[in-house]
Amino acid sequence: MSALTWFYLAAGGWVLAAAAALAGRGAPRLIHTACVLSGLAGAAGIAGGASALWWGNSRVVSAGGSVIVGTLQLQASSLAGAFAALLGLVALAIAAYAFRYHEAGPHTAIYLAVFNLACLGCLAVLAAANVVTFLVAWESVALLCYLLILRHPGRTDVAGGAFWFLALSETGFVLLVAAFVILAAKTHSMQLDLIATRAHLVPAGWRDAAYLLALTGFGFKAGLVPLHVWLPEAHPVAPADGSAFLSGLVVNLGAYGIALFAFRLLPVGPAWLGLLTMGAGAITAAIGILYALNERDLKRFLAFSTIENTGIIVTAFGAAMTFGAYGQRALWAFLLLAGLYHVANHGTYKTLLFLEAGVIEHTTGTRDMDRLGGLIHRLPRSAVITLIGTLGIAALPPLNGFVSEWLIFQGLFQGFRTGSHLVGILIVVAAATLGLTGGLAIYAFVRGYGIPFLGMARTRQSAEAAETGQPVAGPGLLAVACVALAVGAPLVVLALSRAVGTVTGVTLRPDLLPGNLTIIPAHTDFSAFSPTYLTVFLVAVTVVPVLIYLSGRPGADSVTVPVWDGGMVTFRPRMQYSAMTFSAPTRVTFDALYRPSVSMHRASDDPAGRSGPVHYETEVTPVFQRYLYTPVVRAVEWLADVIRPMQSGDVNVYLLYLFLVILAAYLIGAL
Amino acid sequence: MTAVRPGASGTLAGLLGAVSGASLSGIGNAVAVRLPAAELERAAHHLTGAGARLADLFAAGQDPVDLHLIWALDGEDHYLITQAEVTGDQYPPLSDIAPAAFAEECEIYEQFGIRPASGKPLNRVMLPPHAGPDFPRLGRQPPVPPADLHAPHTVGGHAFEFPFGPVRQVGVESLYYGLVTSGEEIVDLYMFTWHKHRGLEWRLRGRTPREASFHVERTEGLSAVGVGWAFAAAVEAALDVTAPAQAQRTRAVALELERLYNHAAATAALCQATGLSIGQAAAEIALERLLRLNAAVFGHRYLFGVVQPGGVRRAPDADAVRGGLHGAHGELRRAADALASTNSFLDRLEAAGIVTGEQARRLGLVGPVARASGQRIDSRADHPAPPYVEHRPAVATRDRGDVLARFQVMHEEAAESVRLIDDLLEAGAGDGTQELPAAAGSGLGWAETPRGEALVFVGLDQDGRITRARLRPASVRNWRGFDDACRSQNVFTDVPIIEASFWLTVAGTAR
Amino acid sequence: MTDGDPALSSQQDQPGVPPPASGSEPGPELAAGRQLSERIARQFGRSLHIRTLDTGSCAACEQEIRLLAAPHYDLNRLGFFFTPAPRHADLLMVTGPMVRAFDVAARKTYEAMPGPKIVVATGACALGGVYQPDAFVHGSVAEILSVDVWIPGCPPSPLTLLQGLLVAVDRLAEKVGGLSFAADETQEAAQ
Amino acid sequence: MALWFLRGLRRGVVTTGYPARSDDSAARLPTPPAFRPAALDRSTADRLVAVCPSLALRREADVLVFDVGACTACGRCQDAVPGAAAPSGEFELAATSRAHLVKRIPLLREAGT
Repeated sequence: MSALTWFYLAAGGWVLAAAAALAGRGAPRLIHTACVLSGLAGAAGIAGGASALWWGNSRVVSAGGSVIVGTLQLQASSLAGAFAALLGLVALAIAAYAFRYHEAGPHTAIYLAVFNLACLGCLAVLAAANVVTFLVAWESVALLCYLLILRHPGRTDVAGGAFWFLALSETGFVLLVAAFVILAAKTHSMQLDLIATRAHLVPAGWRDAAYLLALTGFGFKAGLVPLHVWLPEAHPVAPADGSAFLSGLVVNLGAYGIALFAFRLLPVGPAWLGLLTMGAGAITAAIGILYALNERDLKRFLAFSTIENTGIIVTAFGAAMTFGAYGQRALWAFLLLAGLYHVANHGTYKTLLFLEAGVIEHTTGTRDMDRLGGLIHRLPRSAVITLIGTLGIAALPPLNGFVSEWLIFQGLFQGFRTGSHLVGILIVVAAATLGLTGGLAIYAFVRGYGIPFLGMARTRQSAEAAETGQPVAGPGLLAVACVALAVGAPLVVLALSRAVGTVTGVTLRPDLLPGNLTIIPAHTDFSAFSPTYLTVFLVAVTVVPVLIYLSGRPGADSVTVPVWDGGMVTFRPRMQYSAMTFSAPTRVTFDALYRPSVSMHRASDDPAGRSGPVHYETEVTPVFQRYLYTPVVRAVEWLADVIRPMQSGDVNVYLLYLFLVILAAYLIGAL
Repeated sequence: MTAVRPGASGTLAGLLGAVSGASLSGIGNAVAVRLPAAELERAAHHLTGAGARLADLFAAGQDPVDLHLIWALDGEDHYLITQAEVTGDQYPPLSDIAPAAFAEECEIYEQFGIRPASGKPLNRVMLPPHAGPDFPRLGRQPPVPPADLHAPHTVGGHAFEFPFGPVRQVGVESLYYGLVTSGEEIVDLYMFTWHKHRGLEWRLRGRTPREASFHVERTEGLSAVGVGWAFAAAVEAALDVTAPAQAQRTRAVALELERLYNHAAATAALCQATGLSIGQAAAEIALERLLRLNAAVFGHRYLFGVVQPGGVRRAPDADAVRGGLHGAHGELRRAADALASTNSFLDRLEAAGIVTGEQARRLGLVGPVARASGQRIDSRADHPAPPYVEHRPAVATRDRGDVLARFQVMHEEAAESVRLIDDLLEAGAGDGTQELPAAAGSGLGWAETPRGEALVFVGLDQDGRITRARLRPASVRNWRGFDDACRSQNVFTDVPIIEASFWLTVAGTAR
Repeated sequence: MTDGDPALSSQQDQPGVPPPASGSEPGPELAAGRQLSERIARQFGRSLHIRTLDTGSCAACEQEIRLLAAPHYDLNRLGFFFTPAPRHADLLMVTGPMVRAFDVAARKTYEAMPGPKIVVATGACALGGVYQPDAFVHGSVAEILSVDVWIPGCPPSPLTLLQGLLVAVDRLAEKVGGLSFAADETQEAAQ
Repeated sequence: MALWFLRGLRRGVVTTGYPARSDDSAARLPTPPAFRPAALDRSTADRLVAVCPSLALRREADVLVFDVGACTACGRCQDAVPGAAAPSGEFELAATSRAHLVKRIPLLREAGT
């Protein structure tokens, strides 16, 4: 079966799932059915994506259409293949998760219907073969996600978070339309393939403008700093699977868009575009992780780490474009491959982490890390699954995050192969920034895992949390995927190299995979490694000593005594590091960025007041909201006030407006 | 020690004018004013207004309990004791007027079961949590057990408590403190010391002064002479005995030797806290030489058994002093000079553990800590007892109130001590003891220990046995400035440095 | 009096060792102490780690113990080291009359140490000299911990402490057992 | 640090030779008394016991029991009964048995009976 056929199956599955959910008005059985259908559709999506990766672009299928609206045109392109497979995986995991997570009911029915349609929309975006189809699908995804976030409209901040999302994606949409219009006008075609083949017709200035518009437009969705503010607002208020979908897929659609423009539609641009993209990515990565470090809310924390990962992906793309501009076609293709790999990894573990965050919130009733603690004893299964995801996202071997980030670094280290020293230095600087980001990411996730799961429970809820029917299948599947993406790295690289081959026309395969399980990135004389052997080795290194210890040692001569506590105290939960105190050193080191504020007052300073309560708080200034967006919002409001007088409400005036507009359009046409 | 002429004191006259029903008497060398309990509050207001320093507050007797407030009139060369009998279980809240009194209010509550009329919760400072009704006390068991100190709970997540001790570094006393930190800076700090309380004041009852002095100088081993002298002076005041002049000079020699070795030890501890082990070694060489000098001069490295009520038991070996003192002090001075030019050391001291003069005054701090905060308090100069009447010390002060200021004050004092010892030996220091009559009486004694003013109040019954002995070493006062010093913009690695610069003992405050 | 003289060390189990004043039995404890210190000497060679424990001392003993590490005495040259962590400690130096409020901490510290471990009662308070047993103090460390070595003195000078440590690891013969503290006998011995 | 290095060189070594060689600073240390049985009868023994502040002395019939472990070398006994006791000069007092620190000193007969 061709990739497109799989896509049809998936689409059908999601439509049916939506229908089933709605039909039953949220009857448990039909919810169940809906989830099963949605899962099957996801599986089909995986298959479709995989075959698209493998067999390359399919033919373009057109349906219906008219001169004005344009036609519906679909195509399974190999660039979209990776994203489609990821979409399938995410949908499958969420389907396995949702029916346990949501209590049955009409709201759930609507929610699931919206969710399945959103999946459909994403698939449409990925399969769109012409501009109109793409834009319509894109817009529908935006609206459907807006509804997803509004699952619990009653709760505080939900409306606000959803609005941040909608406002920013609409702003982005306008820019996208502009970008596409430029391309369509200059290549006289609405079809992506033709645009790609006629890209040389686009004058340089227009091409750069189109790319910048697209970068910004998709950047809103992908969460490039400073366009990222919707993520930390929308993710916490969305239901767990909703935010998992947002971070695992929707954000990656932004990356897809950028890749679409950078590699398929406008293959090789000037170097400065690449450097610009790379810089934006590097800054995004660093700032994302730095803000993640000072979040106490689990989901806001994960949202910021999503921003960081987007940054890493975009950095890879940008570096690829730079190399392309300097004619390093192998590196150009290779970094695209590495970026796509990271997309797949990030989608997997970020979905996993959001789903588990949902489990924690569900069982303990809070997302505040400083109210959790000791969950490893209460939720062992979640603890194991989350640990896998955490190791992955912290890019520690032998998990998948390490593989892709290592590949990206290997690419960036080739910076010296561009002719220009300056560019080489810039690329290395970007690599250094990613290095800092990687280190901080480990710090952040030691904190993000240690505070909630290790130590003592800080509140009664977290002390009494229990594993009763929390969904395990979904996150478990993703955990398996994380391991598979690491252990099976050579296979993944092989598949991706075929896809990249179709996109760029560069065949990486023989250089890249000489042996079966070894990868030689970028340049044969530079470096090589084998994630598979590494995994085997690391597992052996950790397990064998334990076995020796257990076997070689008689149990008798070791005694167990209580933890040394200095003599008299009994440990209390308040005597352990909390999320905010753990990250205190960063607030000191990067205070220029955080501008931390400390508020503290004591009941009284008399010796008598000493044992009285002390109020102490330290907060981090939300720089971008305060110094960038608040002014913008004010400006918009001012503008609205200014143009209100136009809205007189008199029909004749509006007719006059219409007349003037048509007149203007006519005159422009005539000139 | 000469009794002070009552009328001589302007503050006293003012007090007598301010309160009604006051009756004047002389307790040995101090002036005592007995007031009705109702007048206590007004008297406290008046005295604090007149700049008197509430040096101590304690209770004695049982039904009624007899409150003693000891006021230091630092400007007027004498102490003023205001007494009031408290019937019932409440007395006017004094710590609202003189905040320094709070710890004593807590102690009185634990020991006598009476509390200030203010509703503020009283903390556990002395007796251990397991102290039940049959636990030995000076008075009655409090109706409600005192509150345990604990970390503030409203810091949720933004700071956490760092439990430390009581078993902590090697070779230091047991002390527990809970450090509340935001990960870097110190938000709050509290400590308890009841696990070292040996019930000394309870122990001394019914003993003769001579017997008691054995335990008195083991109250705070590092100021055996200072506390021992204060006790001896109290007994002598109570019995109106005067120690021979050469014995008093011997006491002073011993006291200044004690100051020397304590300041050397504090310097060594500072170096250890700042991780400057080579400086520590230098200071410890000086310290060991000073201790050996003590052994050579008085036959004991820590000068135990030199002072006894009525006089001294040993005469200093003047040749040993002349032979060793300047060499040993030179060792210390060279070490201090080298430290003063070691930036890595000074950087840790500067602006660390600041105690403002205001804090020092409100908390009633004494000794080098207060002097480093610009408080010119030195009982050798303010309340000179022989031999300090003719051998006046120059008081060293600083204004910054940080660790460096304490370091400098200590070393100025050390030099001054050497000068005093030379003068005292010049004037002639020998042994000699007055016999103590077995008679009733009560008296106040004081001495400037290396940590500051130590106060002892003694009450004797007619056959000369102790009915109430109040021991107040300087550590009792200065620990209450420690948490403020730690909270003043310090990161928690500064705490050991601040502790070393205070150079207090837990034994002294727990006694 | 040369140190480590076997003749002296042989004197210490002389006939007619009187029954002890305090409640501790001599024979088994002595034997246990000897065996233990031999094991220590064998097992730790020239590296033994010391943890101190203050159970209500007057701070003088602590000062003397700190001076053990000072240049004049430098206990590291003999293979002794201070360690703040009882987990790493082989020897516990206990000062003070064992305040009852400190029982818990004392037991915890002792339990936190890995075996084999020696307890050294340090200073007159710890040996039952200064404080009588009462509601505040036990009056002697032996009430709570099984003591292996006793170091008298108020406070014991660093030299005495050094000798005590060496006795503890059995590298210096115990000597006091052979002394009578009756003056003129020693004078006769001298003539 | 160079400054400290030079100071150290100038300062030289101060470390004691103990236990390999004897240390003369030991001569200055306070040491527990050695009693002279020749000067001890029951009454003097009782005076000594009375004056001892640290529970180190005790009389059992005709024997003065001296607990070296409890002794603080305060010297009160030497002051109280001149000639009955003198500093023993012993500073190597550590024992592995509490019993070794308890000395029994016989008293003269004639005074008591």
